[in-house]
This record gives sequence, C-alpha cells and structure tokens, in this order.
Amino acid sequence: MLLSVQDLTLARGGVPVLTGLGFTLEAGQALILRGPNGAGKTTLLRCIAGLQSPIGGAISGAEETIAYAGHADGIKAMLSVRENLQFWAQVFGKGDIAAALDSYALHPLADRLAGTLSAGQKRRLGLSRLLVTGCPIWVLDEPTVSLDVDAVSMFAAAVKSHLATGGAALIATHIDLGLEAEVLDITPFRAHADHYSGTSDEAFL
Amino acid sequence: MLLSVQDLTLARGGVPVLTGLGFTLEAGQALILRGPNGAGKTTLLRCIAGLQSPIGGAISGAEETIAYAGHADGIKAMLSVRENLQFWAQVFGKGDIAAALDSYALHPLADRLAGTLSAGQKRRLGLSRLLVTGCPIWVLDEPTVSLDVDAVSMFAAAVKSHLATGGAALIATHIDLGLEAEVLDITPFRAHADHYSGTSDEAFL
Amino acid sequence: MIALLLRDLRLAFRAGGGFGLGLAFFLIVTTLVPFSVGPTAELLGSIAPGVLWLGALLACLLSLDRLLALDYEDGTLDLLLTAPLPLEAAVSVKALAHWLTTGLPLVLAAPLLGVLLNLPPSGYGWLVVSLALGTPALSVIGTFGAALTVGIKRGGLLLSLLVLPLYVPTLIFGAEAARRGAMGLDPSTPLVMLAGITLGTIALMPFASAAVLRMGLR
Amino acid sequence: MIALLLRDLRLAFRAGGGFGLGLAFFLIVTTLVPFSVGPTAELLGSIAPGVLWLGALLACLLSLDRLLALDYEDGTLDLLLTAPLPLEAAVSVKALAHWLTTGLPLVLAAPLLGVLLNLPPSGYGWLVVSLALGTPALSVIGTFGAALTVGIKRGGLLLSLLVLPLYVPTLIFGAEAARRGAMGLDPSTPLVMLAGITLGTIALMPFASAAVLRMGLR
Amino acid sequence: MMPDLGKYAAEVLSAYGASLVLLAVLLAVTLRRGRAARAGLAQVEAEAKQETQKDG
Amino acid sequence: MSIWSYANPVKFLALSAKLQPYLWGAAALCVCTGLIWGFFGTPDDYRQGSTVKIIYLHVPSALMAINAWFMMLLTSLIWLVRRHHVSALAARAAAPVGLVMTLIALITGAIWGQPMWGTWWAWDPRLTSFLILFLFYLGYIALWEAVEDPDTAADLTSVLCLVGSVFAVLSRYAVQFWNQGLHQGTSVPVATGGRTVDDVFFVPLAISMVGFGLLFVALVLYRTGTEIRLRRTQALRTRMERGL
Ligand code: HEM
Ligand SMILES: Nc1ncnc2c1ncn2[C@@H]1O[C@H](COP(=O)(O)OP(=O)(O)OP(=O)(O)O)[C@@H](O)[C@H]1O
Ligand SMILES: Nc1ncnc2c1ncn2[C@@H]1O[C@H](COP(=O)(O)OP(=O)(O)OP(=O)(O)O)[C@@H](O)[C@H]1O
Ligand SMILES: [Mg+2]
Ligand SMILES: [Mg+2]
Repeated sequence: MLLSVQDLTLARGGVPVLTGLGFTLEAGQALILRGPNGAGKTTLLRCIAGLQSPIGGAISGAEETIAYAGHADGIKAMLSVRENLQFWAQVFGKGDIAAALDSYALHPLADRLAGTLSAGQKRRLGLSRLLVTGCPIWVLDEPTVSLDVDAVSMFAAAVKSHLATGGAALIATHIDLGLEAEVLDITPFRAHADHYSGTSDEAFL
Repeated sequence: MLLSVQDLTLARGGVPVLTGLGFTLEAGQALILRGPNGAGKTTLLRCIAGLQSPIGGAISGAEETIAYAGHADGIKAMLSVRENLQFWAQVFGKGDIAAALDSYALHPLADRLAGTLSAGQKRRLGLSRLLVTGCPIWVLDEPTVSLDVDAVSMFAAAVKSHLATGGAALIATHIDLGLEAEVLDITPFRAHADHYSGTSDEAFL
Repeated sequence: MIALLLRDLRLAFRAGGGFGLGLAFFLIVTTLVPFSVGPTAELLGSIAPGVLWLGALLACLLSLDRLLALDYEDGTLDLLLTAPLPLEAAVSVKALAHWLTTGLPLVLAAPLLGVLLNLPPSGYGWLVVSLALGTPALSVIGTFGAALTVGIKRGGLLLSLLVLPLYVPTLIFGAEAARRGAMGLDPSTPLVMLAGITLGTIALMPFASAAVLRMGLR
Repeated sequence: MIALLLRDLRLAFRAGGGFGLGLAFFLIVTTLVPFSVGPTAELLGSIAPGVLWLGALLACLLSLDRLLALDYEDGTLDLLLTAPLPLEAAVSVKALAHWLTTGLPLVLAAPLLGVLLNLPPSGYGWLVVSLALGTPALSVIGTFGAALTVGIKRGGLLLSLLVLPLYVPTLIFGAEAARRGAMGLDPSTPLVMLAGITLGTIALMPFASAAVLRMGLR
Repeated sequence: MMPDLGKYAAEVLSAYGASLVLLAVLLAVTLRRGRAARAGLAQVEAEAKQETQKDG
Repeated sequence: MSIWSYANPVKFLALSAKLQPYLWGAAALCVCTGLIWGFFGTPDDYRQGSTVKIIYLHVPSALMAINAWFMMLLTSLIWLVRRHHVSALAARAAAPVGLVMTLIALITGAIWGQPMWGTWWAWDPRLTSFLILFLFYLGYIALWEAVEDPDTAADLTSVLCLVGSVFAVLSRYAVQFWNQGLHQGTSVPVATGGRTVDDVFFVPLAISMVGFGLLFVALVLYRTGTEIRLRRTQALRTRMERGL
C-alpha cells in the first residue's frame, strides 16, 4: 500500500469542503477522482501533495514520494524543452531525460524555447516532467487539458507503464482519459455548513 | 453570411502555420475547429478576433462583431462575480447581467470574490461574459476546459440559444461539446517549410 | 469609459490594490536620503527639492508595472482590445486612474516631507505647483512605457529603464522650478516648460501608447 | 542545489532575464541625480558616496520582485516545495543567485559611476569594500521580503515598502563607511558593523524566509 | 482662565490642537468601524437564523 | 480557569464588554486631568517658557508608541506559538493606534523643536528612530491589508513583526552611531531611577502617561472586538454563500 488516507477533512478559504474522505492506493493502482466543479478535487490533491494541511484525519505514506502536477506546469518560457526537463531531473536526482522526451514525442521540440509551444505542447512537457521525478505516486490535477487525441493516448500509455513498474496514480478529471481505473466520486463527502471543528474560523462561529 | 475567410495564411513567431484556409460562417451556424496540438487553432482564432494580422488572404465581416474568449478569462480576482460581469456589460453597452448569471447558474456565486472560485467556476464566469457582449459572432478557444458535465451542457444550451437568435460561433476544441455542428479539420491547411511569402523573416530566407 | 475608470479606481482601493503604497514608498525614500548622505541640515536643504522630485518620480515609476501588466496577465487586455472602445481612450483613462491613485497623493504629501529635508520655507508653494503640473506627464509617459513592456514577464525593471530617460525633461524642469522657488528666484520659465510638456504628452502620448499596445499584443 | 543555482543564473542571462537591468538602473539613477539637485561639483562630491549607496540599494530592490514571483506564477515554486530539497537551502541559493546577478555587478560598476559624481579619489577603495560587504545582506533581506509578498499579485511596491525599513541599518553603516573613506577618516568601525550585519543575516534570514514561504503558499 | 502662553502660544496651541485632532480622528474611525461591524454582524446573524428556520 | 480561556473570542468579547466602561471612564478621567492640569495648572519653565506644556502630550504618546509595538510583538509571538486568533487580531487592532501615537509624538516633537532647536526637524537619533518606527508600522499595516486569507495574513505579519523588531533595534544603534543628537535623555523615573523633571511638572505628566496607557488599552480592546466581529461576519457570510 503506497498511500492511505483516512477520515480526511479539508477546508479551503476557511470553509470546510470535504469530510470523512478515505481511500487507499496500492502499488499498480490508478484512482480517478470525479466530482462537479467546486467539489474540492484540487484542494484534496494539493493536500495530499503536502502543499496544504488537512484540518482532520490522516494521510500516510506521502513523504517525498509524490510527484504533483497542477494547473500550472512550472515551465520556464526562456529555457528550451530539454533544459526544462533536465532541471527537474537534476532536482530529483535522476540524470536521464531521453525516456521522458520519447514518451511524449517531444524529441522534435527538444530545442525549442518552451515559451513558443502551443497550449497542448506545453502540457505535454509538463506531463513528461513526471517521468524524470522517479516518484512512485503521481498526483495529477486535470492532466489532459488542451491535449489532442494522440497526446491523450501518450498520457494513458505513460500512466500504464508507470503502474506496471509498481507506481500509483491519483488523477482528478472531468473527461475521459482512455484509462481503465477505479473511480472515486467525491460528491458524497462534501462538507456541510455545520461542520466546524478544525476550520480556521471555527472559533468565530 | 456573418463572417467569411478566404485563402488565409497565418504565421506564428515568424514561421508560417496555416495556408490557404477558407470558410464561411452563416447566421445560426456553429463551426468546430479541430486539429492536433500545435496545428494553429489558437493562432487562427486570435487572428479572426483581430488580435493579430494574417500574412495573406482576407477576413470579412469581423469588425466589432466578435466576442473572443481565449485561454485566459479576463477575470479580476478582487472584484466579485457580479462586478466582473457588470464591468463587461458596461463596456459593451448592455445593462442587464441577470440573464448571463442565470445561464451559467452563477446566482449563488454572484457576491463571491472571483479569486475564490474553483477552476471550473472561473471558466463559467468567463463564458457568461459572452452573453453580456451582445456580439453576433463568438470566437472561442477550448471553452469547456475544466468544466464538469453539467456546466458543459449549460454551455451547449447557451450556444444553441445564441445560434437560434441569429448568432454564430467558431469553436476550437479537442473534446466533445455536446453540440451538433459542422467540423472543420485544419490539418490539411498546415503550412510547409517552403512557404515563405509574407512571413516576417521572408526577406532573410 | 467611465466604467473603466471606476473599475480601475475600485481595484486600487480594494485589498492588495496598492493605493497608498506609492505614497509610503515616497516617504521611505525621502527618509533614506539623509541616512545615505549624512544629516547636515544645510546640505539637506540644498538638495531637498531635487530629492523630493526624484522620490516622487521613483514612486510613480514603481507603481507603473501594475498599470497594464495585471490586465495583460489575466487576459483582460485582449478582451478590451476586441471591445468596442477606442484603445486611445482606454489608455488615457488608465493613465488618469494612475494619476489619481498615485500622482495626486504624492503632490499633496510632498510639503510634509519637505519638513524632513529642511526645505527652505519659500520652496513649499513652488514644490507643490511644480509637482502638480509635472506628475500628470509622469503618468502619461509611464503608460507608454507600460504599453511597451506589456508582453514581458515581470518587466518592472526594464520598464523603469525605458521610462527613466523619457522622464528626464520633466524631471529637469520640475526640479529646476522647485529649486528656484526654494532659493527665492523666479521659477516661471521652467514652470511654463513643464506645463508645455504635460499638455503635449497628454495630447499625443495616448496615440503612441495605443499603437504600441496593438503591436505588442500581436 | 547546484542545478537550481545554475538554472537561476542561466535564466538571468537569457533574453528578458534581467541581467544588467539592475546595473543600467543604477547608472540612470546616478545620472539623474545631477539633473535633480543641480550640477555643482562640490555638492555632488559631498553627496556622492551616499547617492551611490542609495542607487545600489534601489537597483537591488527593484530586481527583487522577480526573485520568487516568477517561480510562483508559473507553478515552479509549488513543485519545488514538493521536491526533495530543504526549502532553507533553496532560498539561500536563490539569494546567492540574486547577489551574483545584481549585487556583484553593482559593486564592480560603482567606481565608474563615482567618476560621474566627483567622488574624491580616496573614496573609491572604501566604496567598493563597503558595497562588497553590504550587498549580500541586501540580497538576503530582500529574499525575505520577496517570500513575504509571494502570493500577492504584482506586489512589487509592497515589497519595497516592507524591505526598505529593513535595509536601514545596512544602508547607514555602508554609506557611513563609504563617506568616512571619502573624507579620509577611518571607516573601520562601520565596516565591522556592516560585516556583522551581513554575516548575521546570511546565517539567520534563510530560516525566516523559508518559514514565511511555507506559510504564504499554504 | 486661559493661561498666558507668552510668545510660544502658537506652538503650544497647535501641538495640543494637532494631537487632539489626531486622537479624535482615531476615535471616530474606531467607533465608526466598530458600529459598522456590529451592524453587519447583526444582519448576517439575522439572515443565518432565517435560513435555518426556512430549512427546519 | 487559565488566562488562555480568554483567547476564545466569545469569552473575550464578554470580558472586554465588562471592562470597557471602566477603562474608557478611567482613561478619559486621567487624560483630561493630566492634560488640563498640565495646560492650565503648571508654571512655565524658566528656559523653555510655555512650550514645556507640550511635554504632557509628547512623552505619553512617545511612550505608548513604543509600548504598542512591544504589545504587538508579544501577541504575535502568542499567535505563532499557541495560535489564538484573538491574539493575532489584537496585534492587528493595535497597529493603527501605535501609528497614531507615533504620529502624535512626531508632530508634537516637531512643533516643540521649532522654538527650542530652531528647526522643525533634526536628524537626531531619538527622532530618527521614531521615524523608522513609523515606517515599520506602515509596512506592517500594509501587509495586513494586502494578504487576503486572514490566517495567512496573521502568520506573515507576525513574522514581519519579529524580524522587524530585530531590525528596529539594529537601526536604533545604527542611527545613534550615525549622528549624536540634540534630544534630551530620558528622565522618567522608571527608566533611570532618578528624575530630572521637577515635581510640579511631573505629577500631571505621570497622570497623563497613565491616561494614555489606559486609553491605549481601551482602544485596543474595542478594536479587537471590532476585528472579531468582522471576522465572524466574514465566516458566517462565506458559509451562507456556499449554501452549506
Ligand atoms: C519629532 C521629534 C521628536 C520625537 C520623535 C521625540 C521623541 C521622544 C521620545 C520617544 C521620548 C520619550 C523618551 C523617554 O521617555 O524615554 C521623548 C521625551 C522627551 N522629549 Fe522628545 N521627541 C521629539 C522632539 C522633541 C523636542 C523638540 C523636544 C524639546 C526640546 C523634546 C523634549 C522631550 C522631553 C523634555 C522629553 C522627556 C524626556 C524625559 O523623559 O525627561 N522632544 N521624546
Ligand atoms: N482561494 C479560495 N478561497 C476560498 N474558497 C476557495 C478558494 N479556491 C477555491 N475555493 C472554493 O473551494 C471549493 C473547492 O475548490 P476546488 O478548487 O478544490 O474545486 P475543484 O473540485 O478542483 O473544482 P474544479 O473542477 O472547478 O477545478 C470551491 O467551492 C471553491 O469555490
Ligand atoms: N510565441 C510563439 N512563438 C513561436 N511559435 C509559436 C508561439 N506560440 C505558438 N507557436 C507555434 O505555432 C504553432 C501553432 O500554435 P497554436 O497555439 O496556434 O496551436 P494550437 O492549434 O492552438 O495548439 P493547441 O491545441 O496545443 O492549443 C505551433 O507549432 C506552436 O509551436
Ligand atoms: Mg480544480
Ligand atoms: Mg491552442
């Protein structure tokens, strides 16, 4: 079991968003999060990635094993595609970026400045970063935004091979990813107004 | 005929992207642009909206009749949803924003600061802006990014009623919009490397 | 038009909108001057008009990077360009909003800061007059600079660099008028020149700014 | 760690990266000073060390808003936070990169600008020494300010407001050392104080910056 | 009644005047903000109560 | 019951509502007595003439300007360590009061300086330190205003207050080194053990100082209440808007 989440309660902007959420993620498993706009998917993923703390419950197994990809790709416009990837490879202590370039067919673009890519090409670069982190758990927020059909299947292939090597993935999305995976709908866990404990404005209610 | 485009040639970053593209848009018609990442959809839409000029060909019918919505929504985080919409309504000389709020179910969010919306909620606000412009032609770049299923159907309904009142829409997207409309695949119009005339570096080639 | 002005003012007064920051910056720079050049009263008095003009100019300069860049980043500028507004008017309105939220407070606060720098008593009136005449030009020229750098990420420093040379004539005449006023001489010639610069830039710069903006966003 | 330093340096040298802008700003401000205070040689000579210090400080200040904000805007900061790097070290490396691209060039260029302002000959050496000792503190303190304002859109002016008061001790000792040097007095006491401030801030500020960054991004 | 302030009357009086004005402004702003906060809170609490009654 | 229980907003509001009438009354009494006695009932100084009357405003406000910062430092620490909201809000409430006190000290000092030193302003260490304190207040308040999330704002301003205090002390030494000035040394007995001010002046001065202290406490209590109410309003509003 790579990641386990128990009885999690989350707040955003001082308001509880989700309560009582729990799930586990095994090696080789992908879990797809679904829920309407504003349900709290982004909040949940940021929390699991350690960018925000939960107001209740426990997350275990998430230390330094998580590669997070959010709405912003962390791409430097003035570095080439190759330099962008190389930087992250060095930060995560891995040297080789050829495999990552391959998976998203980025070789033809490798020496372009990242700022001159189209929206979908940028996203491909952002996703290829995951392959150089070497982290077992991927936490992805709407990864296929702006991707065309080919690129979506590249993504699906990358996720599959990640799972095959014992990794796991947690993905929030509204659209079809071309992946077979379990789906977790977070709608039932939406919080109610009378849920106070732990929120930052608890004392004032 | 609201908009007609003939033999258009476009460049981005000094490199030709599309050539010989032509189509017409009638009142009541929606046209969906498709093409792989980097094909030039965004470039084409920006050009039709007048944000960039073509290097060849002609666009007719596009003066002050176009409402453009790109990747960025033009939302001010520190104004409320209502204030954001009201501003655009005033700029375009229309007073009433209630209908726009209705179409995207924004009434419950109307007094929230726009900065505290989730990704999909922001997008709904961005799309509702189209309804207060009163422009007959909508030019939209991947409008349904981050939208959940309900919101996509709100969008489809909004487009349909816009078409029914004599408007037209030109939409670039990779995913299904829930709309029945003609599709224009721009892949055949991609420019070749030997297409020079009119690009900004023509003189140097 | 008025909608745009009101929106800009409202945004400036909202949390994080930056109203008053220019003023505070002006205050700080003025206090830093004695720390760096030493506390001698006569020395300070003799450089006071120049320092106050320079401080006002820097405060104006630093607030420029919010003028158009925020609208560019969130896409508002693209949308404004496709809206049925003449861009020249939009640019002028933005410059006006900038002056109201930055230049005007500086003009009003300058005499107080004059006290800190031992400005000679005869100088106060002329300092205010010269700033009131000169700061609108700073806003209008600054809008041009902001339009030039609008596509550039965090172009604040570049913006300063482009705008500073354009500010030189305004600074020279403004500081000269204030200095003559402080020394009890007749400041009317530089003041007239200053007024001329301001009127000229108000009349012409918006066209340049709008043109540059159209080019930059292409 | 080294990857981060190299990336920051490389970005600074790329087009639009801002290397040299600080220097150019320093140059322009220094040249504007004679325009605003008048061209008398003795007056200029006596304020020269102070003006150069103030100019260097402002040039440092203006380049701060790129230090963390660019990384915040494009999401890099979020990713760095989830990467296996201690944040304190990352913050120190960023401050170092800032000093190498901004502070160091200023130190090297200051004597040249001294010529423009009639700096007395005895002053050059001490000016350079005091700047070399003081500018690292400016970068480190500035990183703290940048971390405080990182979540704020276009917080450049607020950043200046927060950082300038923190710069006061450094400025006082630095300018005092340069001034004493220029007047032929013994500048060792202020220089020792300056070195103390620099060492202290380098040792302690990264912890404050990292803490503040964690709070702000939460 | 009024003490003889001698040649420094202007200084003393303006010092007292300025300080008292500043204090008064601070007090006024404080009170106004306090009143507004009370009123705002009362209104929200009333709305909240209505809401719960509607639901219940 | 420990003192921390008053960190609960409701308890705090209840207690401060009980205390406030007395505090306001005592503050008004002391400030009025001190000032009126000082203004009408004290003789002129043989050197300073009637300007000595400014002391009844100048010294108390200067004292409170510094004390307000100390209080903010303390409450900021409490917030960082124990995360009591009231503590953070009290710091926020105190800052503008401190700012005004600093301003009063500066203005009365400047007005006093004109007859005594022949100048409104001199770059004397004491005065300069106060100017720097003023700048710190400005930055602190600006940061509170600029950050949207209230808890983040509390965190960031608290750290700024800590770091700022260190730099304020450093600045003070720097300024003293930079310029030895004109301002007289302290003569308040708490600080030195002896005193240089005559009793005739001292008694009303002491009353006025106590008055300013009480006024500060009353203002901060009232303003903290306001901040609490605003925070509660916002909390309730947000929840209602979310339809939760
Ligand atoms: C803007 C200018 C001034 C500022 C910021 C200022 C600040 C202060 C401060 C902070 C104190 C409290 C010292 C303490 O109790 O330890 C003080 C006390 C005092 N100040 Fe000033 N001062 C200023 C101008 C003046 C002037 C012009 C005079 C009169 C010549 C003056 C006379 C005094 C006296 C008599 C005290 C009481 C000292 C004592 O405790 O014996 N101050 N001032
Ligand atoms: N900065 C913020 N301050 C206050 N509330 C916020 C903020 N950001 C988001 N929210 C609210 O928190 C809730 C959860 O937001 P979140 O972004 O997690 O939703 P999401 O499931 O990712 O939605 P989407 O599918 O639209 O991206 C929403 O109701 C949203 O309005
Ligand atoms: N700023 C730029 N400078 C140079 N070339 C660019 C720039 N932006 C985009 N391009 C290139 O121009 C081409 C067309 O880009 P465009 O953004 O129009 O594609 P698109 O069809 O919108 O793709 P997507 O589906 O990924 O959004 C691409 O090959 C892209 O790499
Ligand atoms: Mg989301
Ligand atoms: Mg595109």
